[in-house]
Amino acid sequence: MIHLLSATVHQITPEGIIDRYPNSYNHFVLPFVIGITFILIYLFIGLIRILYHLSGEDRIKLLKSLFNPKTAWKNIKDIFCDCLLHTKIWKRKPLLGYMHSAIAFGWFLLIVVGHIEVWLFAPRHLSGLTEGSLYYPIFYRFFIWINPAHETLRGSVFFFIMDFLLLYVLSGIGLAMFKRVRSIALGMRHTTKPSLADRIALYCLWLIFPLRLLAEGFTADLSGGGFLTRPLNWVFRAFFGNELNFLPTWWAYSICLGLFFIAMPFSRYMHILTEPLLILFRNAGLKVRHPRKGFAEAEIYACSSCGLCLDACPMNAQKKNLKYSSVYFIRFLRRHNKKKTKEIAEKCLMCGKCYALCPVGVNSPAIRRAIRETQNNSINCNYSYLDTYAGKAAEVLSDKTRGKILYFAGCMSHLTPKIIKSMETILQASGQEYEFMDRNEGICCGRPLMLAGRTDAARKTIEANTKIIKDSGCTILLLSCPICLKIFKEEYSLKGIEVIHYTQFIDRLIKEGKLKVSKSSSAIVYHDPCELGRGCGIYEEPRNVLRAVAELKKASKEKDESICCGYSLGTLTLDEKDKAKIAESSVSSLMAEDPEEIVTACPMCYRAIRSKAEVPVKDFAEIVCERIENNDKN
Amino acid sequence: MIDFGFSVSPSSRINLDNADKEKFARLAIAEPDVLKCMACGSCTASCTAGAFEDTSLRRAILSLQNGLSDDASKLLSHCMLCGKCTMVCPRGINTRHLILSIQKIYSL
Amino acid sequence: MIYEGKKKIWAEYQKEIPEDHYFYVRSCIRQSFFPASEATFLDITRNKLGKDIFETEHHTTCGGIAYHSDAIPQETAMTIIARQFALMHKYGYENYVCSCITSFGLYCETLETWREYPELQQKIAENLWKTCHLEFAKPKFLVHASDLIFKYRMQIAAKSKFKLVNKNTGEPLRVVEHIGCHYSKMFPSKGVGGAEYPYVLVGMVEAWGGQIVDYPERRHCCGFGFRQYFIKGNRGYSLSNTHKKFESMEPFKPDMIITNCPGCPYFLDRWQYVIAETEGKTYGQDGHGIPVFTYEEVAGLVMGYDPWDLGLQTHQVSVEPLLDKIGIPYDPAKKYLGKNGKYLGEPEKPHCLK
Amino acid sequence: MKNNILVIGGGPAGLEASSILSRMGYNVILAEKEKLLGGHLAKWDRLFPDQVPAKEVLNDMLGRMDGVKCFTETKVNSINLLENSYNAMLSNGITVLADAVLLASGFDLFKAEKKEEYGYGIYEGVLTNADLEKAFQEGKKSSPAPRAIGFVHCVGSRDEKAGNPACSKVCCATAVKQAIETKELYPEADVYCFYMDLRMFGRHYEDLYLRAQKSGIRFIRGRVSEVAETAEGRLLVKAEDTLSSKPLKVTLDRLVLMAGMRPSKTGHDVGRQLNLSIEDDGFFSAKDGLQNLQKSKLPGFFYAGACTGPKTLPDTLHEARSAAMEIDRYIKENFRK
Repeated sequence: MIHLLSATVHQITPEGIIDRYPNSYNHFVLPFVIGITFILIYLFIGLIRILYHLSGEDRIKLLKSLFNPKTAWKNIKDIFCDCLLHTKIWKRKPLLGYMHSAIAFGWFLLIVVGHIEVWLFAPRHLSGLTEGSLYYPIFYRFFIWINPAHETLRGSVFFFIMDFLLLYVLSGIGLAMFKRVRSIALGMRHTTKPSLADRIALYCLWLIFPLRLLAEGFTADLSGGGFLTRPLNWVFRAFFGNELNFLPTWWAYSICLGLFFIAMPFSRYMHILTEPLLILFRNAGLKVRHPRKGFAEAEIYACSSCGLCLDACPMNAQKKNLKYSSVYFIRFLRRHNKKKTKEIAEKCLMCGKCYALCPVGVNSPAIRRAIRETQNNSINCNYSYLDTYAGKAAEVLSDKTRGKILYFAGCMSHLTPKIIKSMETILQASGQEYEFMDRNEGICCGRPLMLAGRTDAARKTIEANTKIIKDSGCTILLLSCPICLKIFKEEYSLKGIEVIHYTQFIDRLIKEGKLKVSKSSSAIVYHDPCELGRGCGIYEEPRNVLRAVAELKKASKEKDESICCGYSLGTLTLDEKDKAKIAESSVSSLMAEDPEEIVTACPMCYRAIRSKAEVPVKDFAEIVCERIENNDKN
Repeated sequence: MIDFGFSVSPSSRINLDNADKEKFARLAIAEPDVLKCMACGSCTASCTAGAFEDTSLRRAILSLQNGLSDDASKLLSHCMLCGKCTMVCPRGINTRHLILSIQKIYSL
Repeated sequence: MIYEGKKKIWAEYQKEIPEDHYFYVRSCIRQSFFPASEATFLDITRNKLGKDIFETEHHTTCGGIAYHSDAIPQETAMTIIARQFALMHKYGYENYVCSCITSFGLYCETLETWREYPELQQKIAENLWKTCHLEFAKPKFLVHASDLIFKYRMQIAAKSKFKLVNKNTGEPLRVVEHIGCHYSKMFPSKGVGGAEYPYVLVGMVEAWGGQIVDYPERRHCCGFGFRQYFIKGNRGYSLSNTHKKFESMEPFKPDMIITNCPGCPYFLDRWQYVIAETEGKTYGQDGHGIPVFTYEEVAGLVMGYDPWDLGLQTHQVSVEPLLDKIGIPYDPAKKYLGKNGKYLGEPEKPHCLK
Repeated sequence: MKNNILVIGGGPAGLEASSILSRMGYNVILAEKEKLLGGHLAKWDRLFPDQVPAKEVLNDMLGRMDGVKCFTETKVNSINLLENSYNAMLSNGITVLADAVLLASGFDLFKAEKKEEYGYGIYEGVLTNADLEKAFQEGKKSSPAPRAIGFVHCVGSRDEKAGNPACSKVCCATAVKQAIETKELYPEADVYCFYMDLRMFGRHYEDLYLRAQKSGIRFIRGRVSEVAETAEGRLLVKAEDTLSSKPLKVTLDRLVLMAGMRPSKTGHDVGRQLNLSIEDDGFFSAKDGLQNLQKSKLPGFFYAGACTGPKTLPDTLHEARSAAMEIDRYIKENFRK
């Protein structure tokens, strides 16, 4: 049968471009058609499900965002940059970025250019299902017959472009295969262990493009071809003679595509299709409300299981704890394994590095918090005392604080009196008028409760603190603890009051000339606290100040790649030994350039790093304090 | 019944035979650190909520061991989970998870 | 329970109790609550056993109740005691036997204090001379009346008509013994058998055929505690003590309780009614209480005294089931007749305690 | 001519000192009142903090005893100081003329029955630390397994009424060790330790405590006040949980009393004859408590081990070794000029 078909092909030489088959159909397209139909239906149902699980409020938000030109433009830009070009990966690991963009963008262009080609040369095959528009552009080179004599320049350009794109994709695939063998070469220390569906999809993906090359190479003498396919055709002819039996390669190509699409929903490759949705959701300002449904579902399927979070996760200080990384967390979520997801959700330090480095931007800390919320939000508490205290405290502060700075040290800073003392010295030296909000006692900011998933309880502490701060009449709320800062910025509504971290504040004092500091020659390194850096995006202000007081060295991982000190309040179940290991790895990163001192700007980090570092560890305010030039001298 | 103007007063004695050991065992599985407390009192001394209300993890643990779970719940009901006790505990007890675990297991 | 172990301890707390010639002083409370007990003591020792027990109407209270209620200072109490001792000396006796445990404890305490602080003794002697013109003296031997009955327990057993045995089963009766706190808890060496396992009542019960039950709260106070009872606001505390003891002895199913203190039999007996009334709980069989006796009453019963002559009709907890158990005959019709045969009237029967 | 040295007591101190002195070339005569050498060590099963079998330690010591003349079941009937040597008459009829004497009479365990309220010898379930070690040695396991077991620290220690206001030093660690071993033997049982202060002063001791806690042993700060028997024949134990300021009771099947260290009677018998000074606590008084722990006020008369107060086994062995050196120095200075 196959032989007969190929024989007939050679008997007639067409005039111009004609269909080799009157119906433009061959059985080999079936696997592809089944696959693409399956995935389209699956996607449709999935989309409906996710939208259904969104809250009404969120659905309206989403709808509005789609018609808002600003967000619409951002959506397009993000989808283009994140889903196709993978600029985020490019920035950190160029080779890995090239690999991803080659496969994604290359494939995308192959589809787009392929369709344009069909639209230009055989437009009727795009007009309706009857003419095979579902599969025709994919297998165009099989169904078309072009007499080389009638080849136009326009046609040749497409031949070239298509072959070039195929080569582009193949280069990506080549790298991907190499990565499987030697991941470190592409800058990854840890890679994920693929599941069965992952493997099927992966091998299909690997095979699709080489098979396409083979198939198009076989038919290049009939359909025409570019710099890749045509020489390949000559080679085949040289080896196999004129009687080319090319149908099996087209079958294989179609089967791989079909299998890939069928395996897709069960594999990591679902991210290709989900990521755009996630981008829309994110740009619409939606938040994770349920740990598995709605937005979370979009996040879960958007995870590409690339494993970049394995290298990012501070848990990788011990191999046994790698299992708590986001990629596995998401995998267990996908499988509805409640026991495992709960365990991982509670273990996580919530340092946010996986989120910061995730090429897709899966906010797994938010999902972890949502899981904790289901566990812990219903715990009863008795916070009636907060109101009583807030009332009293507000009364005490209200007169004397009007128009001044209100300094809130927070719970933890009371275990590091150095920070408080240094802050007061700085405030006094720079002539600032301030009141101390929690000198003797105070209410927790609510961040620890929030991190533990006790949202309702956190709201109560937020309410009480808000009353004190608002009633005080202060204009600036000065914080020395980044844990507090994060929640004050995110969850408090303090209109008219500037919430500022002491790193920012001191930077401003120096810039405004209110605080004079001298520079010493000692080499220091700065540890970015998670809540301050990744949490609030404050990286430069502390560095500005530190450069003014000492020689600032670099850590091997810093800014948004900074390694958590291990003692984060984010974790609920990580034990002391594991915390200590993480602290060690954090310190070893800080010691990359042999600094003489380590500086940080968080009471938790301060205590954690101090317990492991062999060089002196100082708080940010403390080191500034040491370098204050006495104003009286001038 | 005659009202004599006085009656048998309840005993303040702890009866360990009546302590719910099964529940405590569940707690020890959820957070084994509960067994490590050496009653130094650092947690109580540093407690943020303790400035306002009677709050003590040490005594809560003790109350649970003594089968007085209501007392324990009361002693933790004001906790804001701030984590100071985790920082100061010399035995490295994961106090926040312990508190959450107590609150969950003994609220049933 | 290793009985040999207890015997070892008893062997360490031997107390010298002279056989005869005693100066006897009564107890304020017992004279009122259990007058028949003291009468029985004198009858048994003098008439049945032929001992020389001297008594004088000139003796007074020892001052113990006032002392323990903080109503009089120690020196006053000591002077009262010195007068008692002086009376003994005046009548030519060296051995002092008292009916009351509070007194016994206070005598021990006073003698010990005088030994430790001779100057105080000197002062008391002077007080005594100033107030009473009596010559100061100290007893050679101080014993409690229960020590004496303990001493004579075998003589009493030899003359007994009944044994502390259940006549239906032949099993010894299960007896709870309760000694007054001030008998040996303050000075273990002054009591027969010490404080931890006092032997004074155990010895009697064993000699008379009964079996002692050791229950966890056996050391506990009956709850009298002076102030705890005298002030109504504290009475719940007194009651709770008794309640605790009964809760503890309940699983051992005792047939009876024997005591050697004025307050204990009273409170162990009367509080059973209050507990029944307020808590709805009784500790004996079939809604009965557990009968509580003084050691003289028990001695009287085994020697065949008429129960009504022993004053058992004044008990709150009815004693008849126990009398039936032992097989002691009694005439129910005579229960509420006085010594002169006149009808005394009957108390109202509580519905909660049979 | 070899100098004679008399060692009184064949426990760890006596054995260790004898073997060293013998190797130094002295003629060592050791008198032990018991049938077997080893003292209390021979009656112990395992040793804190690492649970080393006592038998191994003892066998090591006994293996070095060649050359020492050991008389067991032998007491010192009389001893007196001659001009510069000691004349001792042993109960086996032998007279020893010794140039130096080492008293290594150790300690007696506090007689637990003296704490009447604990009911030792009265209630079946009440036993002492030594009884428990004996049971461990014999490999006895009760059936049915006890449901609850308590350990009382400071029995006859830190107790003026019991005649000993001082700490016996080893009981806390022993109690924790025994509690762990008991818990290992009966994993289902509730194990309680009643302590006043936990004196886990030595290296690894705190680890032992933590291990005990982690295995679920409950530490109750409070001295047991009294013990009674329930109707089922179990033990009703009362104490105050001083950490919660509440009285407490619990029903147990076994109560192990950590009998403390009291001066040995044998030691006193020797000391009396030589008029050696004894302190208020009943233990011998060393020449001074810092530099001359091994010396007595008499020339040529030395101490090692628990005769000068409660000691751990390593303490005792160190003292035995330094006593041997002190004796050697004394002999060299006085007899070999």
